[in-house]
Amino acid sequence: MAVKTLLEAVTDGLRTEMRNDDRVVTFGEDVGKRGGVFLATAGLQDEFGAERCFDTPLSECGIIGTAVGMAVYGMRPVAEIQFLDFIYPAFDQIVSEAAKFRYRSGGEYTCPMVIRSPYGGGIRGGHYHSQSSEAYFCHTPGLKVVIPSTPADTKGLLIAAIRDEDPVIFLEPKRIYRSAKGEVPDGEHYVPLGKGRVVREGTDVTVVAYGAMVSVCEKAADEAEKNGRSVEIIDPRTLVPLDETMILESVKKTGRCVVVYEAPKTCGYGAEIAAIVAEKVCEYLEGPVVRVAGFDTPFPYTLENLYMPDARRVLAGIDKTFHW
Amino acid sequence: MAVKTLLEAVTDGLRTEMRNDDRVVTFGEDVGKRGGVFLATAGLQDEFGAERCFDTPLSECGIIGTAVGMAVYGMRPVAEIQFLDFIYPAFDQIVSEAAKFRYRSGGEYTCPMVIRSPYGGGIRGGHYHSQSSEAYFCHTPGLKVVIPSTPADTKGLLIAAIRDEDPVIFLEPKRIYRSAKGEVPDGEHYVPLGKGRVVREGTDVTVVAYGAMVSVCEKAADEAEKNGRSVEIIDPRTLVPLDETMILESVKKTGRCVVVYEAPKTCGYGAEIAAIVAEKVCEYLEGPVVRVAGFDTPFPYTLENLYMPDARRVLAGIDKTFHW
Amino acid sequence: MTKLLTIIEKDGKAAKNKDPNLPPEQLRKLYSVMVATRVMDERALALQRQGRIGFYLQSKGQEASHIGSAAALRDSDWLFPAYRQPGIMLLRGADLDDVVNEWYGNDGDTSKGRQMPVHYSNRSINFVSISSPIGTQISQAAGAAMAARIRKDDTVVMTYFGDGGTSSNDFHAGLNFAAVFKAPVVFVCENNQWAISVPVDRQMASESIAIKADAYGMPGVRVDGNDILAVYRTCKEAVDRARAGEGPTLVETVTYRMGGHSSSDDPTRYRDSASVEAWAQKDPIERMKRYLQQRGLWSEQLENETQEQAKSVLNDAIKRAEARPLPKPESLFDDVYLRLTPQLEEQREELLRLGTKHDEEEGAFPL
Amino acid sequence: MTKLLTIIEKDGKAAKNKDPNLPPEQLRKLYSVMVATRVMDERALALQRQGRIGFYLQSKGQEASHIGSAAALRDSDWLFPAYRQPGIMLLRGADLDDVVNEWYGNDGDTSKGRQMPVHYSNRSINFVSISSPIGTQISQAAGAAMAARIRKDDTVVMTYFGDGGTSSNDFHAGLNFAAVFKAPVVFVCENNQWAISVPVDRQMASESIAIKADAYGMPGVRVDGNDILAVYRTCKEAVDRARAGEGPTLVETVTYRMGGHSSSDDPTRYRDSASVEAWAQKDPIERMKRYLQQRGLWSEQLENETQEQAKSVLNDAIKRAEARPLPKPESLFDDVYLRLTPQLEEQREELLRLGTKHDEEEGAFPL
Ligand SMILES: Cc1ncc(C[n+]2csc(CCOP(=O)(O)OP(=O)(O)O)c2C)c(N)n1
Ligand SMILES: Cc1ncc(C[n+]2csc(CCOP(=O)(O)OP(=O)(O)O)c2C)c(N)n1
Ligand SMILES: [Mg+2]
Ligand SMILES: [Mg+2]
Repeated sequence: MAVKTLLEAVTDGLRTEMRNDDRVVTFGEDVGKRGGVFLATAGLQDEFGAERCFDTPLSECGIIGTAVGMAVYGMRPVAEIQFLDFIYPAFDQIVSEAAKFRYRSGGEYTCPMVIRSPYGGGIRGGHYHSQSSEAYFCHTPGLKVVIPSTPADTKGLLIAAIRDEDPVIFLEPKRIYRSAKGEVPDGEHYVPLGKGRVVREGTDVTVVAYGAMVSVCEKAADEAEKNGRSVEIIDPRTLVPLDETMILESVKKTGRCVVVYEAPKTCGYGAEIAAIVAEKVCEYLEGPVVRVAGFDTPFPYTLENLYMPDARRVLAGIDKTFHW
Repeated sequence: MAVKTLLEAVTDGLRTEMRNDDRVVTFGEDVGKRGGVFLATAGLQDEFGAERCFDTPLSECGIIGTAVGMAVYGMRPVAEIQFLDFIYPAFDQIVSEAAKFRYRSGGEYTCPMVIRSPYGGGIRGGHYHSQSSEAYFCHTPGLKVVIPSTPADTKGLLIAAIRDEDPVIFLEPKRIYRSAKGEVPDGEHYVPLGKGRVVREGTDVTVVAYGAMVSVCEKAADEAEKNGRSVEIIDPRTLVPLDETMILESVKKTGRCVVVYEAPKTCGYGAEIAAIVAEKVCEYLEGPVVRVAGFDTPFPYTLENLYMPDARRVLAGIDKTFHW
Repeated sequence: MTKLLTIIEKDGKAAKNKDPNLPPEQLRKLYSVMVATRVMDERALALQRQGRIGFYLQSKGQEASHIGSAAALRDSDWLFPAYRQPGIMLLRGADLDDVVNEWYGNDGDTSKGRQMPVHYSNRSINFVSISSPIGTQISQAAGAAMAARIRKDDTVVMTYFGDGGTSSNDFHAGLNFAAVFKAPVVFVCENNQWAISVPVDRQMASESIAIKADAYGMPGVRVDGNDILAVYRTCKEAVDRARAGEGPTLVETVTYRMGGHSSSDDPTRYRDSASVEAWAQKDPIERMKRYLQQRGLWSEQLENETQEQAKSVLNDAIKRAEARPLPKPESLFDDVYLRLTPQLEEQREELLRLGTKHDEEEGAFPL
Repeated sequence: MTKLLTIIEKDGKAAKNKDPNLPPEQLRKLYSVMVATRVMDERALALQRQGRIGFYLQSKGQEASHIGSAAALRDSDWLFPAYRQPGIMLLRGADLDDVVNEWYGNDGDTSKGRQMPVHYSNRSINFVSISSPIGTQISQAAGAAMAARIRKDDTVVMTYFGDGGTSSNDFHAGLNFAAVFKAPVVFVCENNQWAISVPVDRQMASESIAIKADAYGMPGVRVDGNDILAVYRTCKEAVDRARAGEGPTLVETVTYRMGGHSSSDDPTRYRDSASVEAWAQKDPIERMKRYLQQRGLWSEQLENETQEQAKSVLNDAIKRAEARPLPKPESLFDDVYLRLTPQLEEQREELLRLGTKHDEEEGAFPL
């Protein structure tokens, strides 16, 4: 056990699996010699050589297209997309190919690969270095979508993603790359996909959040508790497949639900959680299912802090489930 | 007034606006000489010449990238994507460029363009000629998303979309291209974006549906009424911006809501409607908000009819809002 | 203009010093596969016209192009095909039932009825699942070849696409990655002059497709796509170069799409019969036949046997396919992931609870 | 190897018969714009180091390349730039406040503080809003040029991108469309040898970038990007050809990125100083200076005036920019669409009701 940042946990997870399994290779723009723009792959080319950790030309289409070919051929590629905002040139390969290979070939050909990408706001990256587009991938059958919020989960989930037999979109909350610190088990560490985490137990209201929003919700929960409201926070960790039971059981208990996400509100992943709650446990609800999300605008630069959901907005959301 | 099919209404709308405004041009794969694979642009090259209605190379990226450039320059391009399943090579130009030009330039440069594309199942098109991915576009601020379900709305909404100052994704339910017939006003016909349509009035349950699902819901409603249940069907017509009021008022009246869509259930557009209902009128709900949707699988071929929501499944959904 | 390699001359003689001198049995095999492919294409289109299958897409006129190129590979080599190379499955000895069951999307279909006809998948012959989106297989083939190189396998990868496919994002990315990483892959572009209704001179302004190789720093070759010996020889050199670690090659086979784009297309809307007739004179099967005659390897009897054999095995396969049931309703939920997710299990139960009769479609496939 | 056009020789003389013979006042103007651009780049980076602006990205070493090319245009022509051509705004006489306000994202920023520094938009000079995604402007420029042709305007469009940008989907689509539709566009690829940490020989295996033009059937030209006369002459020919209806051209300017990729980059992680020093010897401003000296158009005094002038106007602009307020909170919701949707109105009310103080960030921009 050593204390690591979330970013270091990414590197640790990659290194661990690359040592375990020589089918694992990692690549992307600036991933090799430079070690990535965030340095998530720093040191890997030195340890594993330029055949297993390398730089690619500037084409997300090529990065993912070749990764799909490698996976179909029998390797375990881990492709990095430098910023999630830049994944769209590869969108066709992801939704039309990676996601569908197993189904369309009746299981003859599969696509076990991981696409890692830093996502979300909070680094003054403005319009094109801040977006959260997890919902696009969650709406694409055949893909799994994972978002960690702690260093330990980051390592454990990344290893699980690399070992998974299906394509996994692994999104890293870059805002807390360095601010999130915690104990990370050395060597083997496996956190199964599809299992949520109760961040803190509570009785009055359930708050569902993932990625960088978890710590924001913890701040809000501290505040709420000062006003005598006990908040249960749930981090699903895996958006697809979702650990519905954990969320539904919690809402049955609390009767209230707030969903928090950075992405634009309309059709964001939080809409899915709200819909599940409204469909499956509406009889337990004592108030509206409230969404606290990014606004339905492109991502700004100067006014970033107003765009991002913060503790104040989460608190207001919690209040709304009590008086409406 | 003449009776036209939904497909003929598309051609009529295009022809009308091309006559009105010489900034309007239309192009895409097989759009010119052949008149489109569905013949939506048949006759337009003859009438307006190859400069205003033309064939392009096989690149959706090029079709939309050049359309964006034309729009920014001051024209009114209407780009056809042959099947919505093939729009992804252009996804970057749509979500990173068309959707963001006005915002990122502080309003200096805008992108008034329309992307037309046939979408949805029901033509035995299998895996790659059947998908409904409207939710991706609805989750992208800066885009408007329109889906007609009748010939008259098709013409009126298409004309409104072409005249709109912002980029519009105009999705045509190809399953009913020829089966949907109805009176279509000649010449000028304008149906404003952002206004829904009450397909039929009812008092016991609100069913929200769009595109090819509207007629499926009408069938289901006829059945339901035999069992003495009065069904109100609402077709939002414009998914973004949504006519929330019409839906909320209806649910306040009926106390029950079923949302029907073809796309995969998880994170589909219906999740947004369910979430809005759960957030804004939950106190009026007498039952769960039920979603009847495509399954969370890629689109099949042989078993297409089992995949597509049909009247039976809608009826079951309606029942569920009564006994659960 | 990049020059065009041709070997079989009008009279059926091979241009001197160019004949790859294939052994008689291989020549006969290539010929019989071409014939069987033509027989299959004609029969399948008839089945579609009779409403017995939903869709079909022919390779008529392109038999030399796709069969001659694939013949340059070893069975252990991988293929990332498009949808217009059915002869490759016959060449590699795939089970004919695998081919025919796919048209019917029945429970014997390797892809379990998930795709439209002609989107084959056949792992037993390293024939990777075909998808509809144009070009996506190109960068995948580059990636598989990069993998083979990293793994030190001596696999060579061959991928196919059309003249229209050269405009795709994946053509650009795939050729660039393959060249930068010296991947053992051969890119075969079957230039059949049309992308549905768009002629190649509206698809691109370049003097040829082969010249596009210069943009990536790899060899580009233009070959008469109706001359199976020329195609074979060109691709054999490219395959050998790839296997020797010398990197990728772009091969342009100049041929012609003799039929409509697919069973739903009416080419008279956009092309006149003149060029079709002109190309009919260059039929690749006739061409090969004349060469065999020259070499004394062809006979009326052989011809009839080949034809009859092809028809009868196909007939039997069709009978068997039509006797098979459709995939089970619950199979709808398989293969989305290795295992069903809780959500899929729930949806599966829901469907089975409701029962699996259902309404009909209203639409029709246009192309 | 496509040969490289050079005009200004070591000693500052122009190779004979190659000098475009620009009038003295134009030469002086080009020089002063180059100097002012360098001054601006140095000062802006300093502001970033002082924490006064959040990010910056220099064009140091590429002044001849982007200023010389844009100089070949008329003011009515359109530009679809990347993020490394700041000199164009000075050349076209943009209001310096527009440039500086953008760094601060204040309420005077033409893009209202929505983008990171150096993502300028300036309609007053037909300078189209810059976006971060690499390459997207290339197909847009082709489209704008197609539009100009359809409208029968005599506008020419020029677009910029880097060596890395040649790998993008839009490079492939944009050049192909431009060639097929004979669009009046000039594609200027500033080959500065690096895409962040990736050298051009890992970006592509082709002998040059110019040769990629062959894949599209348009002329491709390679020019010394540190020689402003050579760049100007090459681009002028391309612009004239475009205006005459003869279609697009790809121009490769061979230059070097003297600084890090951006204010967040540390190039010592991936490149040695040797090549940087070698290129420092080829500084485009020094090069132009020697030419001016040869022509007797340069003087110590002119140099000082130019430098001082550039510094002082910049200083004043910075003072004004730092005095300006940030955009209003409610402006967050403007320009998503022409009008606020009901959803945006509701969200706007929500934000204003809550008040607009807020928590801080934790993260840092890496590049
Ligand atoms: C990305 C994409 N866009 C459009 C289509 C529709 N489409 C199917 S085949 C085809 C033409 C392909 O032409 P070419 O690549 O020359 O292959 P050919 O059919 O001639 O063998 C088109 C446009 C598609 N399948 N994929
Ligand atoms: C689609 C996309 N992928 C990745 C990035 C991240 N990125 C920003 S600049 C850059 C390198 C660009 O190199 P080049 O095109 O040569 O331009 P230069 O910076 O050298 O002027 C990269 C990879 C991006 N902005 N867009
Ligand atoms: Mg073709
Ligand atoms: Mg560069």
